[in-house]
Amino acid sequence: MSAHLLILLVVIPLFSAPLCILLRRSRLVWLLSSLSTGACLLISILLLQQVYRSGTVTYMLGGWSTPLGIGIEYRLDLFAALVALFVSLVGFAVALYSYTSLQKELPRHKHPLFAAAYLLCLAGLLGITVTADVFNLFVFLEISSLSSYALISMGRDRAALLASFRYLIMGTIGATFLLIGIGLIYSHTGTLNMSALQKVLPALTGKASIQASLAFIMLGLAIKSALFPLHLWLPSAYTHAPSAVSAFLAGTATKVSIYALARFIYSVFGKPFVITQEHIGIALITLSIPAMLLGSMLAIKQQNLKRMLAYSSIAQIGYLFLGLGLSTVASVGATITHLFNHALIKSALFLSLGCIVYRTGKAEISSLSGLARQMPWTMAAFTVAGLGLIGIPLTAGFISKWALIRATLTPDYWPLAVVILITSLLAVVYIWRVIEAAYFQPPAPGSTGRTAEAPLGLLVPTWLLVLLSLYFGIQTTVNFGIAVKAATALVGG
Amino acid sequence: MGLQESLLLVLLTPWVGGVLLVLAGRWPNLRDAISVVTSLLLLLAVIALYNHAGNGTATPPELTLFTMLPGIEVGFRLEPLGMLFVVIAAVLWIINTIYSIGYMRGNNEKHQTRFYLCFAIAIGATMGLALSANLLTLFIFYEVLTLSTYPLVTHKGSMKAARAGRTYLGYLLGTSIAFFLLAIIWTWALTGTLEFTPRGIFKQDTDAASLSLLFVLYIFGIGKAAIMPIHRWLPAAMVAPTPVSALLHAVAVVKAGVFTITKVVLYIFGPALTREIPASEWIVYLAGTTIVVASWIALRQTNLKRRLAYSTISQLSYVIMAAALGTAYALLAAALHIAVHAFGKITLFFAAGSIYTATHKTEIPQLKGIGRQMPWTMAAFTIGAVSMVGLPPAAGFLSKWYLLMGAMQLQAYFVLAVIVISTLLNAAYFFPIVHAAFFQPADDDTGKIHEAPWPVVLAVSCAAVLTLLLFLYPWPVLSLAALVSGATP
Amino acid sequence: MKILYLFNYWIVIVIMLAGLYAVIASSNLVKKIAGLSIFQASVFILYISSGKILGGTAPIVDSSVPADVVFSNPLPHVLILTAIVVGVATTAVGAALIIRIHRAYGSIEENEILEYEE
Amino acid sequence: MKHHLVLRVVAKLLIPSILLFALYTQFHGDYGPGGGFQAGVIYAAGFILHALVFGLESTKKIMPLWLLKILSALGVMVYAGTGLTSLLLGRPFLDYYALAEGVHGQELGIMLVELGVGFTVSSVMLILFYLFADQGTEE
Repeated sequence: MSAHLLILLVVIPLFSAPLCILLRRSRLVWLLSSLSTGACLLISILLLQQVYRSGTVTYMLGGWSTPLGIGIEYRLDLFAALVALFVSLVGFAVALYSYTSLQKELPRHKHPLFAAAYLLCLAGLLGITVTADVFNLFVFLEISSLSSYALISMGRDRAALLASFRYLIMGTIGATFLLIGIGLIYSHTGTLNMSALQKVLPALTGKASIQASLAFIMLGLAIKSALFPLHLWLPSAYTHAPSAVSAFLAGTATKVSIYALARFIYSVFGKPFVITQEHIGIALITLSIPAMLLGSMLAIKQQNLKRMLAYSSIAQIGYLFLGLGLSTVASVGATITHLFNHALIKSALFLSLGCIVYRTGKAEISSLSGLARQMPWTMAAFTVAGLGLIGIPLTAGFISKWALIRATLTPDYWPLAVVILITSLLAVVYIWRVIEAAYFQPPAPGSTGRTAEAPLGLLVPTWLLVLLSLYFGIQTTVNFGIAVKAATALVGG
Repeated sequence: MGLQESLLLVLLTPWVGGVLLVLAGRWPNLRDAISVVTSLLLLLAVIALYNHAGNGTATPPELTLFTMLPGIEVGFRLEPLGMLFVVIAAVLWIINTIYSIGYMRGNNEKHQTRFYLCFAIAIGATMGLALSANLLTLFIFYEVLTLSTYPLVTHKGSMKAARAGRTYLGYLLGTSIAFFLLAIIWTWALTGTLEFTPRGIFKQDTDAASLSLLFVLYIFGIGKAAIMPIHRWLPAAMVAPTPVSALLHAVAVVKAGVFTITKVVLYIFGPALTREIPASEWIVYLAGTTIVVASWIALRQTNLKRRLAYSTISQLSYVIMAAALGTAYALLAAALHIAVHAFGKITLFFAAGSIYTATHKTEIPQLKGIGRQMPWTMAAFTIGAVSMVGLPPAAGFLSKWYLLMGAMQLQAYFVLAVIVISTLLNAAYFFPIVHAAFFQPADDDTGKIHEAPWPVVLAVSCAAVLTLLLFLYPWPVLSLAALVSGATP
Repeated sequence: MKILYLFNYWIVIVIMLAGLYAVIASSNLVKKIAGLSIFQASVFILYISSGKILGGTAPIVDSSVPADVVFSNPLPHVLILTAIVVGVATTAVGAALIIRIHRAYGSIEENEILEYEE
Repeated sequence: MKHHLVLRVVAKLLIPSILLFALYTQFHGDYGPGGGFQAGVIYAAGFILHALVFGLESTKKIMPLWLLKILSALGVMVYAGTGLTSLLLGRPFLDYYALAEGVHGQELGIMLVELGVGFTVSSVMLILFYLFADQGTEE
């Protein structure tokens, strides 16, 4: 069975999604989605071990082999295994969380639909990580995107609909750009397999259409991963989506797009073409700087906490692109580390925010006054995860910041270290606003009754992620050791 | 008990005590008893460790918890400077605990359990910081110390306290993230190690410009040392209850700052390299300026605690200046001054808090004639003041003496001038208070003023006596400081 | 006339830009979705036209077909069928959203909706 | 449009042949052009024509929404189930050789998969039509 683990990673959620619709009972559906995401988590752990021990795992769909160019190959290397691990980890936590969280956000008869869309989204994201075929990657990207449009539109207020619609427009344009790029590559090479492309493409880098396809693909995926200034869809999408969805998408969706971008740079086009010849690296670095600074500054200005975290995500995406743009082993390693850590931290933050929304019904900073005394566990989770976002030692965020700054400390790029540090100082400001409001302001005069602590169904998954973010701040073999190994394999020397 | 065990015991005692006192939070007497017992146990553990360190074991005890990043472990190692700091903190914690009980009860402060818990965490962090084996471990505990003292600074819970807390956190967290962390990572990038190594870790061929910049980054990054212009958090933090001020100024926080600087000079740069770096000279000038300017500002304050705060800023820069000079005597002075200032300043703060508890007076002009009503407190205050100015028979004399020796050796006339001017200024802002307290009649004799609650008075007296004892029997501290610097006292 | 020889690409470009223009310029949400569909359709043509081989016949392999017959490449069709499905799904989701937006706001003009949101 | 006699008669004649053609496309798909997707769309078109002529309500009586929802899910499960069967038989996912000997396995596999696709596509198309046609009172 272990030979087929790779495909099960995608098939399990894909198969469970229609089952959810057939089951129709809210509790059963929840059980099913928790079980299947749990199975995904287990499989991705096993796969990571397998890949770590014995190298890249490949799988031919239907037993067809590639020479004809039609066999669809699935391949999992360390990088992909790591991404699959955190996606399924966040997926599992959010699946647990969603049952209680949705009670107040969605009418009961829609729960099966939610679970189906959620599982499809997870299947799409996991599919992106395991596929070795660029067209398949597009299909999985669209599976995840389409289901995420549906998920976002399930938000409570009507603004969710508009947010979802705008995301749909932007996302589809991005995906279509990707499709154009893939089409151009295919018409020149006649193959869609990544490793085959990697062999063929270097000889074609002089062709204008290959250069155009690079441009289309980079642009398309930059839209999907919300790189500044293509981020405009992101804040309102995260703000108005149901809490569980915000947490899941913030932790995984943009991250996986960045994974796909890194794949295209390093495993399809190749570093000599993208970075050395076309200077995409400089472009990414140039865009990442305003992403970090403006994202953080806008985060400070927000009154709505979900929006604040969304802008903070834009800043963090800047970190990720910075690492990709520098394109050394150390910097890409830092990006992979940060992908992993930030997924845990940001999801934990959104989940704890969801606890607050569950009890108070609002995500405004003004509704937080004095909440720490009434919801101590929730606020503690938010605080710890927030410290992780700032990058305080012993949290996972510290590890990624360490790796990133280490990567920028080269004779040419050291000013970037300063930008990173300024960004984390700004993170102190916006996180601390929340902590101060919750811990030090007296409860607002309007709020009469005591707000109860969030139910266990919400707290357990939240703390699962929070504790893991602490664990990975101390035990860094997975998120740093393996990440550097993966980067070495990806960037090569 | 082995060395590692006693090391572990020192590290864990405060935090275990913290957990216990939270569990006992509902019964104030039990909780306070646990605080006292924990602090006593910590002292015992420290004494055990001290005995081990003192009996000439060749290899210092080491303890590695886990590997955080490849090549960087979170680990602890005993060395003389750390031992010195641990001893000071442990001794002062006991006094401070006793004092806190009196103060917190005397002023009916709220959230006392949180207060004691944060206090215990801060002490535990101090222990970890003092004993850390490398810069990363030190940085971790440095940040834990910042975060755990934040609730203490904002203890009053008013908007003013929150604002002060913001300043406090902004300066400390900001400088540590922006400069200190950058300096650490840069150091790691240059040398590939962060272990504290005698005579430093930098290779001979590291270029002077990078080293200078690094040195400046360290000095500014360690915001707890409060060198100007990053000193503002210290006066702002004066809104905290007095035991917290004592913690900040004497026991842990600022001491952690200057301790870290001394440690960086000794074990990262190495004294020899420090003397060579061009930046160290500028840091000496900056520290000297800080000393004089902070003293001048202190002179102009009318609030007693604020005056003490600026006095602390100026005293801290003595340590920075001494460390940046980098000669054996100067380093001896730096190590010694950490101890000496701790005892002197805690005496002064306890006295100020004692006055506040008994009379709710905070301004200096209100203190006329108070010496007669509160003789114990004001006597202790006088001893503290004498120590600050640097006169015998108080401990302050010792460190100033060695600093003068170090300066003479180098013929650093700037340093000499700074010491002379600041001594005069110190005298100018402390002695009038003493004079007014004892020799001027009180303005209003209507309300009968009594001494503060007995735990407060006890703690104040203990601190004052210790300040005197440190002058008379300086050997335990002096020997450690000598080991640190390699100078013969 | 090399430029005209590549007429299929010119058509693709014209359709693509027309679609994008509709997405960007119109405030009506339905028109936006329509523009998006047109935009996607241009890519479909791009794929399909690249699969055509001049003189090639339908790629149905049979024992009766002689060995030297040139086939058109069927793979772009297969791929684009998937992309069409994706496109249809996108349009459907978009249309469903528009219906719900209409019910929630009573309008499908973006600038009017934004006024409600103020 | 119930009163348009011509339409009704023509539709009654056309609908069976549309459905039949859909079935032909469906089951011919493994040999020639055709397949589940095309068949599903044609099949749905037959019902849509029915709805256009005889009204949505009467179509819903024949093909209720709940049934469509189940069918759409079922189609995906037939597809995935086929793949899983070969997986359970110890071969790669969607390896049709696992289902039966030689070419028969291929035929069986592709037929089942296309059947699943056909189910899902036709029912999803109809669901979409239903939702848009009555302005989405149900979702």
